[in-house]
Amino acid sequence: MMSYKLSVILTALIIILFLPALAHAQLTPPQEFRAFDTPNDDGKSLSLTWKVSLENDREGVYYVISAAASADGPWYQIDKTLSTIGYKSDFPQYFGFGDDNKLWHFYEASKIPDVMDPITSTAYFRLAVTDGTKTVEFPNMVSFAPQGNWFDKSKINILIFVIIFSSLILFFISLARRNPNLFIRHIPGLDAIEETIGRATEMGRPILYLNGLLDMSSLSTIASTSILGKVARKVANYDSQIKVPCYDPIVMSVCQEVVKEAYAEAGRPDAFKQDNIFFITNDQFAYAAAVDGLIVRHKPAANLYMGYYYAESLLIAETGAATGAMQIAGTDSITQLPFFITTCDYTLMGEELYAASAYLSREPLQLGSLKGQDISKAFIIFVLIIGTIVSTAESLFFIHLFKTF
Amino acid sequence: MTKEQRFTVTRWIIFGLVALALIIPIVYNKYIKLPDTSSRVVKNIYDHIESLPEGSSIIMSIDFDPSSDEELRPMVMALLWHAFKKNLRVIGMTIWDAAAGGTLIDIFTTVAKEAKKQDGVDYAIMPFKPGSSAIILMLSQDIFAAYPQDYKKAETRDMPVFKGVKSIRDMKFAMCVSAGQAVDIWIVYGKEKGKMPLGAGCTGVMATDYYPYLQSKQLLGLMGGLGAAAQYEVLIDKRGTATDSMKPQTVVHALIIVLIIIGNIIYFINRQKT
Amino acid sequence: MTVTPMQILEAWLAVGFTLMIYSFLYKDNPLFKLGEYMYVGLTAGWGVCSAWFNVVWPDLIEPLSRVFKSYLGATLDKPLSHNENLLLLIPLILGILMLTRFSPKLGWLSRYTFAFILGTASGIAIPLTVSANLFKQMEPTLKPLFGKDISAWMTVNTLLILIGVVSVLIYFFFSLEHKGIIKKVARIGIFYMMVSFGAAFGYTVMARESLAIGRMTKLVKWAGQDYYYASIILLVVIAGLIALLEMLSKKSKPADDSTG
Amino acid sequence: MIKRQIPLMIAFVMGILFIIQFFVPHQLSQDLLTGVNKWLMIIGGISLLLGINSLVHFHYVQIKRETPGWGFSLVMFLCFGLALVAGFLPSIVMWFVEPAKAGAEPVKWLSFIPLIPPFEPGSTLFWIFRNGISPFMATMFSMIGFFIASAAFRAFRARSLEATLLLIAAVIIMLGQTPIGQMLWQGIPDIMVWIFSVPNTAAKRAIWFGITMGTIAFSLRIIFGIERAYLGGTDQK
Repeated sequence: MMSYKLSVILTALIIILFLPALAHAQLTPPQEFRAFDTPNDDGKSLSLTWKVSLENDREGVYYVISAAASADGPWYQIDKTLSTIGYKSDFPQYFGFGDDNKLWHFYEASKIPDVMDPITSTAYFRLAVTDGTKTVEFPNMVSFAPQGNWFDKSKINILIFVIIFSSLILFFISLARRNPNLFIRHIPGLDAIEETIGRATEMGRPILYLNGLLDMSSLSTIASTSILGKVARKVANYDSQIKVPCYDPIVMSVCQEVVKEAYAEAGRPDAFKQDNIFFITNDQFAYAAAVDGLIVRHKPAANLYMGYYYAESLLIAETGAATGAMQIAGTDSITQLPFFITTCDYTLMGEELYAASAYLSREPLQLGSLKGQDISKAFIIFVLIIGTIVSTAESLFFIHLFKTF
Repeated sequence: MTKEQRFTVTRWIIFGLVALALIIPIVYNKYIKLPDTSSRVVKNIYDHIESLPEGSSIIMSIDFDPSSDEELRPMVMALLWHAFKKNLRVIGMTIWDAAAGGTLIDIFTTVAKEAKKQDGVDYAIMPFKPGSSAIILMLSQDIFAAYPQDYKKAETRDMPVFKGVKSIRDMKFAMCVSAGQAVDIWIVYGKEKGKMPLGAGCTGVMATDYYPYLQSKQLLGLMGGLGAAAQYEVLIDKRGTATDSMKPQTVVHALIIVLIIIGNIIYFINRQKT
Repeated sequence: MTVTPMQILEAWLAVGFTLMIYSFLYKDNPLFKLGEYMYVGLTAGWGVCSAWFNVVWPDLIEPLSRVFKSYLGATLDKPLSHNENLLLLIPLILGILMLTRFSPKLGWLSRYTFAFILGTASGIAIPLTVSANLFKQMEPTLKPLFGKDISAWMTVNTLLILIGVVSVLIYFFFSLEHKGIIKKVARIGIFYMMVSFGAAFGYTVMARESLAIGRMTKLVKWAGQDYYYASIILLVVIAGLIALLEMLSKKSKPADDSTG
Repeated sequence: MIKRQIPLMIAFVMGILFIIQFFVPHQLSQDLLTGVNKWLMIIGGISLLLGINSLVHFHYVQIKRETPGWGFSLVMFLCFGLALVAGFLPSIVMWFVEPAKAGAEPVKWLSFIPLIPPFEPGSTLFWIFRNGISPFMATMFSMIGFFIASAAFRAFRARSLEATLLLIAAVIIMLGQTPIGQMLWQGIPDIMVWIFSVPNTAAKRAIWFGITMGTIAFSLRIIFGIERAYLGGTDQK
């Protein structure tokens, strides 16, 4: 029994050891050479595949790919690739994670517009295998016309999660329409705003509001302008002043619109001063210098920093802290959070910035979206725990699920 | 003194101290000596290079442009000097277009001149090739397929520096110094397929993102910014710009720590009073 | 190395500007204000030039005028590229709608542009944030707890990361009141965040100080004989000016500390 | 209706369009994305007029009313004008010179202006950037080196367990960054690596997850017109 096993192993060893030597003598024509449109692309490339072969795939052997614009040639060599690289399994974004992908060579022909029939946009390919001395060709040529694709299948996992989260949030928004009494916990930084405005009025000093350093196409800035609306409304009620120095002219325009409307809603449109929302310059540190000057000269009672910040955060917030102003910051810029935490009285971290306008408005639909956000986070926690268990069981399912290309 | 005045005066004192902590070590740089220390993540790289037998091949990927030069050049200079001193054979390459000319070629030729090393024999510089991850994948199979010629259009196959080397699998060490995504690409493609020990260098701010890779052993060592370069300069006993700038750094860091301690002492005294 | 007169002039300018800004560390003063206003003026001018020469002219006016020329049958020096077409009228119109804000009556038209920008930004953000933030962070979090290459220490760390992620996420729940078990878990989340913020703060010190060192090194260099002691002379001049201005302002209005 | 409904519709259509765009690899879709990004830059460029108007108006009022310190506003105008002239003059001169170039004599009295387009080395605007703007920029940036010390002194007090953790983490990292750490104890650099790879990684990831959810919810509120502060209306109708 023992010797039988041994002999099998020995035979296998001999085969493995001598196979390359045996194969060295000959090259076989590549098998099952195919051309097709590259999936998930913009229509600029074609894909070629052929079977992995034991005889050909070894050191010193190359596959030679030639292309032409018509079946009659002329043929151009477009590439010469190593026979030991380039498998379908290297491109899970096209072919998924199946095991049999290892059995296929894959080549993406991306520079084909030069060798394409200008009318039918078809390209023709030939494949040969060479070891430097001898060359063997695949008997037939293949052809295909590339197309732009309308759906990127490699992003289907992202699509699924976008749909899950969006529908959760939209569902809770619609639920809030029917049942408007939702519980939302206290966010101390936001509760402090009201008190701050009152204090500013008593001291007869203005409130300073910054929107961060990004333009209007950043969500942090949009969230910030929307918080400004709620703050301005309270400011109008208290008959206080709000100053908004801006870094971007479009943000300035939106802020003017938002504050004007807030004053109108508070029934005091005459108290709105457009000049209080002004543009400084769109240079990071010149803006910081000007805001610093503004803080020390006008000594605002409160400074509100909402939006996205870079290194200037500490320059501004530390100057504000030195004047003794009440400071509330809100940012989703993780790198600057430590500096706001150390210099401000309250800091809204990350998603609290996005929740702030909903919290301040107390509108049921807005609060509903917060509830939806919570359920989505609960879903993430669930996936994290299940995913860890499944990964521990040596399954790659979740790792593949969250793969992006 | 009112509370606000006290506050202002404290700030003046702090700013004054910081200014002194910066200026004095800059002016009297020569007279200050820092203790020779090194962190394990940096020393791992040094120890590894130190342990390599003479004539081993290593590859260095230099992936930063002139804007990060001040922070990263001293690091590469020190590493390269060490490798040359150990008589290793070094292949220089880049997967970042902007690094190819000025940075890569300049650093290699400068250090090689100083160490009296010969192009093609002791080191070689590869030209920039587009397709970052594809290039590294190819390197793990056949280095001559990726780089048939060096930057001077000389055939790489004929070079003594490549003797006995076919792919990065035959290399004893790979080091990527980058100000962008190159380290990630080297971890995913180079380490995965090449299996050689991989070290990384990056700007100080980026370093924290790579610490998890040390924990998971995908990186042998990590050099972040000038601080790491200074440590390396000490290890190879060739002190340069990084060591110089570490002196004011150390003094300022010490000052801030002392300030924090004083602040807490004052705080506890005040709390005891009330 | 010889220093050219131009380099000396540039050094004196740089030293002057540097010390004007640093005077803010003492307190707000007219020299800092002067520097600040110069800086704002120069960058605003630079910004206008940049917008015109890098965006509006090459990306809008030039291609659009070429499009119109070709419609009018004029010969062009090179054929129209595929992004030179009448679609460029859209940003032109949206830009002009922004400019209606100069008129109080038509100003509301700018809302169309706002809506365009905000809608686009929101649409781009949703799939991008899922792919770039959620997926990119999720993949490395899902690590196996045990296995043949996994030491006990790694298991502990993987668990600690998992606990941290979950507890910080719990802290952010808006519809759960922070009391009872939730309060305890959320507090653990805060601990994680505090360690993280403290570490990031401590880590950033070096990057920031290196800039200060860079500036100081230059000042020290410019204090040398080659530059006619620019740093030293200007330091004395600026300190003297500030003291003088302070004395003058104290005389004229003793009780008022605001400089306007 | 045209003041409110149409903007809401524009936001909805653009929002949905760009969610779909992400999943479409077709050339048209790629062109749409790059095109719209360019459009946004163009709109920003045109809108700069509004910003400049605001800036000029503010300082003009200062000068006209002779408010204390109006001289500073004058300096602002001078510097603003200087940069504008440096940027535009070469192009304007070239505009006039170029048509006459064919055979005509170069205009001599203009030769002191370097006819180099702005944003290229050697141009006057570039010189202004290097010697007027960048010293200010570098100095403002370096001032953080001073502020970070005073912020650390004031904020890092062991008031509570949370504040103590913040303080300890900061001090350990500062020690680990310099040779002092190792002089005190060999283990400090290892603790530093651990802090960054475990608690820091966990906290950052969770904050990112939260931001993801916040971004999705906020975007949906804009696309579906629930969040309409930018239209002025803050109330749900």
